[in-house]
Amino acid sequence: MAKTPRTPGRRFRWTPGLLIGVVMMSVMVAIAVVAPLFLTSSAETLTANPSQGPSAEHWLGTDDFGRDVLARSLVATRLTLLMTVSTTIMAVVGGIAIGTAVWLAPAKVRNGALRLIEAAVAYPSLIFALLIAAILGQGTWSAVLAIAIASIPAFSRLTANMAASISQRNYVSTARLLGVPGPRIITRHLLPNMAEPLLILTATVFATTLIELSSLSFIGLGVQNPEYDFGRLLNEALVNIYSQPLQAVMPSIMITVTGLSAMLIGDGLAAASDPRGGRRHRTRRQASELPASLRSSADALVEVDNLTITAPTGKELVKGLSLSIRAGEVVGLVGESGSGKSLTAMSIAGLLPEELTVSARTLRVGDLDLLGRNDPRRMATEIGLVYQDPGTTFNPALRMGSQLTEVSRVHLKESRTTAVAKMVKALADIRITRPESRMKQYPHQLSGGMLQRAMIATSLVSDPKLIIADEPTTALDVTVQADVLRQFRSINRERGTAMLFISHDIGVVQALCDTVIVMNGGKVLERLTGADLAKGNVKHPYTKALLAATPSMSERKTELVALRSDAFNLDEEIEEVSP
Amino acid sequence: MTDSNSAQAAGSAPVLEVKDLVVTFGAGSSAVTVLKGVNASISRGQTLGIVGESGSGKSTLAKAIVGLVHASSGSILVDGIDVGRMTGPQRRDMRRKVQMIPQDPYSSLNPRRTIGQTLAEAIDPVRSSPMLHREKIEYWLSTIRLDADVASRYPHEFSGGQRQRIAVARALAVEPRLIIADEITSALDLSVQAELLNLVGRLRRELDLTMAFISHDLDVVHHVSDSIMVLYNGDVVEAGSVDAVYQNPQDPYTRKLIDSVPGGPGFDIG
Amino acid sequence: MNTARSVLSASAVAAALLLTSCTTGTTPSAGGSTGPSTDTVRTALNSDPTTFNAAKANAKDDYEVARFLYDTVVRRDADGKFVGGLATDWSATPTEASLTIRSDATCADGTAITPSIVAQSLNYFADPATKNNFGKLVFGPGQPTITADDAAGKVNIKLAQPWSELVGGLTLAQTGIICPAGLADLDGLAKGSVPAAFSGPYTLTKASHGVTYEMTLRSDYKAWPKYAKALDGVPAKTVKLFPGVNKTTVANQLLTSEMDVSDIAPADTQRFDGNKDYTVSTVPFAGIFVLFNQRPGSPFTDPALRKAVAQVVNQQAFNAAAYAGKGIAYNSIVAPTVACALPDNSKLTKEDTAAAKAVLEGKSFKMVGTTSIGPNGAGSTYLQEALRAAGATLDLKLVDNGTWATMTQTKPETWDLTIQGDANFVGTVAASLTRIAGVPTEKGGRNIGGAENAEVLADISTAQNASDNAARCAAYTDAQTSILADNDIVPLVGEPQIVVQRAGFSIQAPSGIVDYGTLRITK
Amino acid sequence: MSEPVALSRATALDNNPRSRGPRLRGGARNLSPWTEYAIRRGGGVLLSLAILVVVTFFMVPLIPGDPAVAVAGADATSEQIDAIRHSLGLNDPLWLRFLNYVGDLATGNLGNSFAYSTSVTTIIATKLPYTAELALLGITAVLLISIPAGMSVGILTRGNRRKWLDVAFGMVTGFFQAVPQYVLATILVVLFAITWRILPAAGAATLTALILPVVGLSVGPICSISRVVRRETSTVLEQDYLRTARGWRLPALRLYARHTLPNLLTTALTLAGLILSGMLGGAIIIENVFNWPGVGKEIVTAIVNKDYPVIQGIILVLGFLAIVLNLLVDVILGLIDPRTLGGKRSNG
Repeated sequence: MAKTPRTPGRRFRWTPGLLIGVVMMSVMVAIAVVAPLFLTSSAETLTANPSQGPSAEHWLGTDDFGRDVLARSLVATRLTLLMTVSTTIMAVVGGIAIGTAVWLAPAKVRNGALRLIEAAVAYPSLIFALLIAAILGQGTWSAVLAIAIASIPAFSRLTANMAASISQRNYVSTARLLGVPGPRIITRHLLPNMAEPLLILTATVFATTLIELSSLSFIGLGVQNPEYDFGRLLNEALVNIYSQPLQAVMPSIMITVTGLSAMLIGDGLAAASDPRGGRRHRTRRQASELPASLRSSADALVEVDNLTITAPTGKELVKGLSLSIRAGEVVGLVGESGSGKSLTAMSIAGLLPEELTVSARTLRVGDLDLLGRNDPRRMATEIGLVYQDPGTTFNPALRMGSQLTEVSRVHLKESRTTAVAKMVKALADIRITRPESRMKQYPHQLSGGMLQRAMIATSLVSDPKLIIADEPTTALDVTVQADVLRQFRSINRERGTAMLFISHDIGVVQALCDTVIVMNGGKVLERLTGADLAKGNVKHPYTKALLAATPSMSERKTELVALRSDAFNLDEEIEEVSP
Repeated sequence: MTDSNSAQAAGSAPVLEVKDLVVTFGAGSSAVTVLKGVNASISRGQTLGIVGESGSGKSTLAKAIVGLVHASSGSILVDGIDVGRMTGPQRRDMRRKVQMIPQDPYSSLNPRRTIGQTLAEAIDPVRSSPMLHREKIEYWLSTIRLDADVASRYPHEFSGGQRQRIAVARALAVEPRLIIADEITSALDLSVQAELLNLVGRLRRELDLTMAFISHDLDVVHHVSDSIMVLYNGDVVEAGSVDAVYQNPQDPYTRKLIDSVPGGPGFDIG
Repeated sequence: MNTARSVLSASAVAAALLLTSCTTGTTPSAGGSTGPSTDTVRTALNSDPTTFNAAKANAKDDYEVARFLYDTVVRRDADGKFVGGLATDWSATPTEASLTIRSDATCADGTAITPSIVAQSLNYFADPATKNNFGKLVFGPGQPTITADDAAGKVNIKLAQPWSELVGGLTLAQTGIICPAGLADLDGLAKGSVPAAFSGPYTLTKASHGVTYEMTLRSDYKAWPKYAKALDGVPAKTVKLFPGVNKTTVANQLLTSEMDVSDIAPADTQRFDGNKDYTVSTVPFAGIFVLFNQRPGSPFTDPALRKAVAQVVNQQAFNAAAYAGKGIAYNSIVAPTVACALPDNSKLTKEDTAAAKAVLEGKSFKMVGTTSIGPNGAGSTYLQEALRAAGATLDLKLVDNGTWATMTQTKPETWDLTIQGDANFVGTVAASLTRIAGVPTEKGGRNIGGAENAEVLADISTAQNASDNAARCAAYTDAQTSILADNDIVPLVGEPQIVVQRAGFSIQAPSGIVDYGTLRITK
Repeated sequence: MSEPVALSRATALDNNPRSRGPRLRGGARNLSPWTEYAIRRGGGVLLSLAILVVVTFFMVPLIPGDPAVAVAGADATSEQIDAIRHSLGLNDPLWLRFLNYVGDLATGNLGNSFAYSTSVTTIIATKLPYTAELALLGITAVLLISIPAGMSVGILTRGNRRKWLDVAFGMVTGFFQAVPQYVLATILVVLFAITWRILPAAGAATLTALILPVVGLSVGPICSISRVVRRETSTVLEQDYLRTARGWRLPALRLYARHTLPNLLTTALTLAGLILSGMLGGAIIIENVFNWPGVGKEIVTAIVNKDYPVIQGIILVLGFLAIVLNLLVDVILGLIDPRTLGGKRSNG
């Protein structure tokens, strides 16, 4: 089942970078506020001591007009920040206005406008700014306007992209159905949900704007006397860089620190808004000495004894689970989201997310001890894997053929030709039409059912002892699902491959599996045969409730039994953990 | 085409009538026809189940009915009025008559708006202050068995099933003539699905809802619908009352579909 | 994947090929970073020459290259003396002149340079249709009559009105003699693509816009001027000119031996101080002065205000701000080296900030300035700051040269005062005076201040008619005194042209004007 | 200069692996995706070019200053200026000049420079190779350094390992991105040319003269792209298909080079295209500091000279290059990842 991360409501995370950025920026803002109050006279009064080196009176010397270099650098902070902020605001507001207005426009206008924006983005912005600045004439505000206008295309494209992706969300189309006027859709639904990325982008725009404004000043088109910003100070200083290098030091530091702090803030905000961030990874797996709660048989192909999987938060996601699979046996794991069934399967496959901690008394497949390091070749050839969503399990950038033959070529050391020929035959065996041309196609050109069958075919190439299939039919249409299930059935019959089959669908599990294990809350609740399950011959109240909650076309139930996990003596956590 | 066999008030015009609906995307050589002349009708108080596999056009049909997709030809009549012939303000009014409950509980609610704001917007799209509509919000929350203080909370504080219930409440709050439920249970766990299906069933009885219920899950459609329509590749291959179609499917595709349902009587994987 | 890979590698190969072709195209046959071969001189130009037609040379770079390509009839020597170029001898009165042309000079294609050819070229230069800006500086007002007497080997010039500075004018690079092949193909002449047009020691052998220009020494050239003190060294076989070089970068390149001779920025002079591997010579290039708009409506029709501005100005402070203190102090509108210039600064308005403040407090003026005076227009910035200190507000528009020229020449309503740079190519008092006292721009003249000064013009006329130096200088002194007393202008300093020569290379500036014809390799 | 950085963030933000646009199954349409793509993009290119020409032509004359005055020089009389204005065709109405310009463009003629006795085509043909040389080397350096660097850091810090490396990487790249190009370039000259004398200070005369300008030009983009690549790497490493590849127990090199790299290229190349077109036009500062005879410097001079045809010509050529590059990048992306042909670029 697709799990969408729940974005808001996470606690804000302070990363070291963000902290440094905010501190540096606060210092800059403080300088901008305070410096002009105290230093303006020494920064702007002409004295008879031009172009002097550092002294007690002038720490960094004086400029060509005899003004204190340090004071000027500090006082310039205010104008620089004001200009950068104004430019950023103009670019951001303009960009947002265009980017969202484009979204409101009819499709044809929108496509044309997007093409134009794209072309404008491709255009070198410095040249564009230069032209605008030349037209507007030199000066603070024309520089601000020039850079702002030149930054608008990029920003509006990003806004349009974001608006496009958010406008695909259901709440936006619902709002349209409710008759909410366009502008209100923007203010209520689009902008609030773009706020976070927009804020990050704004920090980046701030940093680049700072540099671009100073570049314009460097070319002589920016701030004019008597005003001065970092760019103009640098422009003046670089003329004397060899005679008076100190003059350039302070503005350089100031501009770099300001830019860096904006960038760090942007990075920090991005990291804070990244749902993947903030995890700790712990990969150490220690054997547990806890007693087994349910027995597992030692002569089985797969033996899991007292498996516990712990989240970085310390929460136990799987709690002392034990199971075993005999050679040739099909074992089904059934349960709802969060029951721990996928985690169990992935820990047997050795593919758990790294931040999870695994402990078990025994965790083995054949003679492969999954608690230790194993020969990758044996892991790849002895365990076949089939995943849930065939649309995402294949690499979109690679052709099918090269992906499907990876195991053959890497681990079985087969030549490319042999591997391809073998795979083509395997595909033909599972009734995939035109197997040769399928091998040359990309995943997106194949249907989900075809991809899933190809995945099964490639997992069989090395003749594995065990296939682990994690919800392999959930993303498939019902007729295709039946097809794929037949495939699994015939593999098991013909090759005697053992299977661990995970599903949330009781109907699927009861049809395919010899043994069915019902899980909830990270624990095994009941173990029964597929036949018993089909007959409704179940004992655990949870399993019973599960059956009662399932609508069926065989019988019309007036009311389904609403199944509440808290009715059973289990952990009632509904939090989803994606493997 | 679909005629309910239940004992409904005779003579009342169908709430929804779809006639020869064709929807084509793109133009020229790259044109793809997604719906190829679909006919359907739903009478007041009835629920039509629409089943089909991916690519069958069932979601496009839903979007066409609510007006998110333009019909290439054919007509869609709501309360006997052709939606396609309407002009600006009329159409906006019409839009509110048909409401859709979307599939994904996580993207169906704006994460930055409280439940109260979301419902208030459904009640009045322009003046949408929750304060103005407090009573109504409380009423609709009570119909989906949520407390009134829920109105000040944000979507992320709710589970998937609860969100889907809120989405139902939002659709109801518009007091539409017709509700289109597009795969509303497909993202939910069994237990939550049961709860939602029960809610829908109860509301149908209590509020006399008219619904189109779209799903790929034949079990679910069977559970909620009065009549059913099977779409395959843009065509209606079979339509009729639920019992008739499930027990005695006429079209080979319908048969195959029903036989593919795990746990069903015809299911066999050898 | 295969297609993708092959396309990627193909484009990489294409890029590599493009790169090699670029680099091989620019790698010089000789040199590299190991230093110059001894027969090549590398120097910088401000920007690309706009034309290779000497008669239409406007910009500094134009006439710098013209020096290599075209010979003038007369040349300057040290101490304001003249020395023969194409002419071996000459005689001049205020109204006419006669030049004896040497017989051994040839054009680059071997054509002998006869008096007819010289006269034809000078006639082309003087023709109003040629539309050059220098004709009047050379021949004075009115159209001259120029005739040749091939038999006598003479060219005769008759002036329309008395003009005593003809000989000086004929040293200008713009009067360089263009051979007939050039006059027959004016387009080619402008592009520099007619080698036979050249009369000077070099021909243009490579012109790559914005990249490099190459001059090659003619093997048959003999018409070198005979300076009183012969020049050391030998002329370079090849001269490479790099246009558009940032001045600070030039200084870097001189220090890293990537450049041999070049102008540098004043601020960079101290990098060469005390370095025996470099010779630095400074000459005044252009007079810099404050110029007032004296048209009706401008506040500076009021002499008191002009005086107050003059009282604010401090030459040293301006010098420090604009030219790192390397500017040459001016006593008048012209450089002290110009004949008849005022000998001391006694005629300048004395600095008196207190008095100025009383007049200027609270006043507000519009100023237009060019970014080319001082680094980033620091010259104008100085004036703005100085007036600000005196309580006046100066609304300064700092613009590039082209915009400055447009504003000052065609939009007098947009400015009250400006800082003018006055390059006095002929080195006469009259050349500078006519700029500020002559016909205003709106009447077709070149006086941007708009104050037509009949008194000064009369003085100039007197000077031009004068037959002896003393009388001429008396008239000029009178004129200079008058404009300074009126504060029509406020002299600041002379913009220095600072030429750095790496050991082994030299260039001369006879009479204070850098002459690229004197470039020599001395090692 | 700005876009790469701004975009970098967006690509990270826009990344929504679950949202896939409508896809067409193989064989569902008559035309090959490439033909369709060519038709769709061709129209876009023509539209962009048309707008570029119109906007450029009418914007440039808004620059203050009279070209005739600028050409005439300081000592020209108004009569001379009028004559020049006439000969430059500046007395004609703007629409007529536009028609003439478009007519000339159709024959590949960009007009003649006002200031110099040469055609705009010659000027651009002389100078563009220098800029292109710098830009191509620059972008090569950027790709060769930033992709491995970003990937390595992304891999080393996966799953929040080595926090210190993440912080250090952010600080170092952020720092070099925040140093203005002219300051960096000046420092390079002071150190390598003036103090240590190991590289030329300026000029385009020798191969070694390329080194400093290329470094000055590419340090910023290297930092910005390696940050993007680092971010993208950690996104790709979380994808289902990488779990699939891990399930096949592929060796590390194969896992990262074959299964991770191609998925980063979409973003990296898109940005590289933008940076390359930015470098073609935006190398003004580097060209200034290193006296590199490129088009950026030419356009600054042309603005001072009010040389309309040169300004228009350079802007047009750079715009044309930008559009072509954009297209080229998309075509390369189409070869690497055919999904992008569908009209939606996966990274937006």
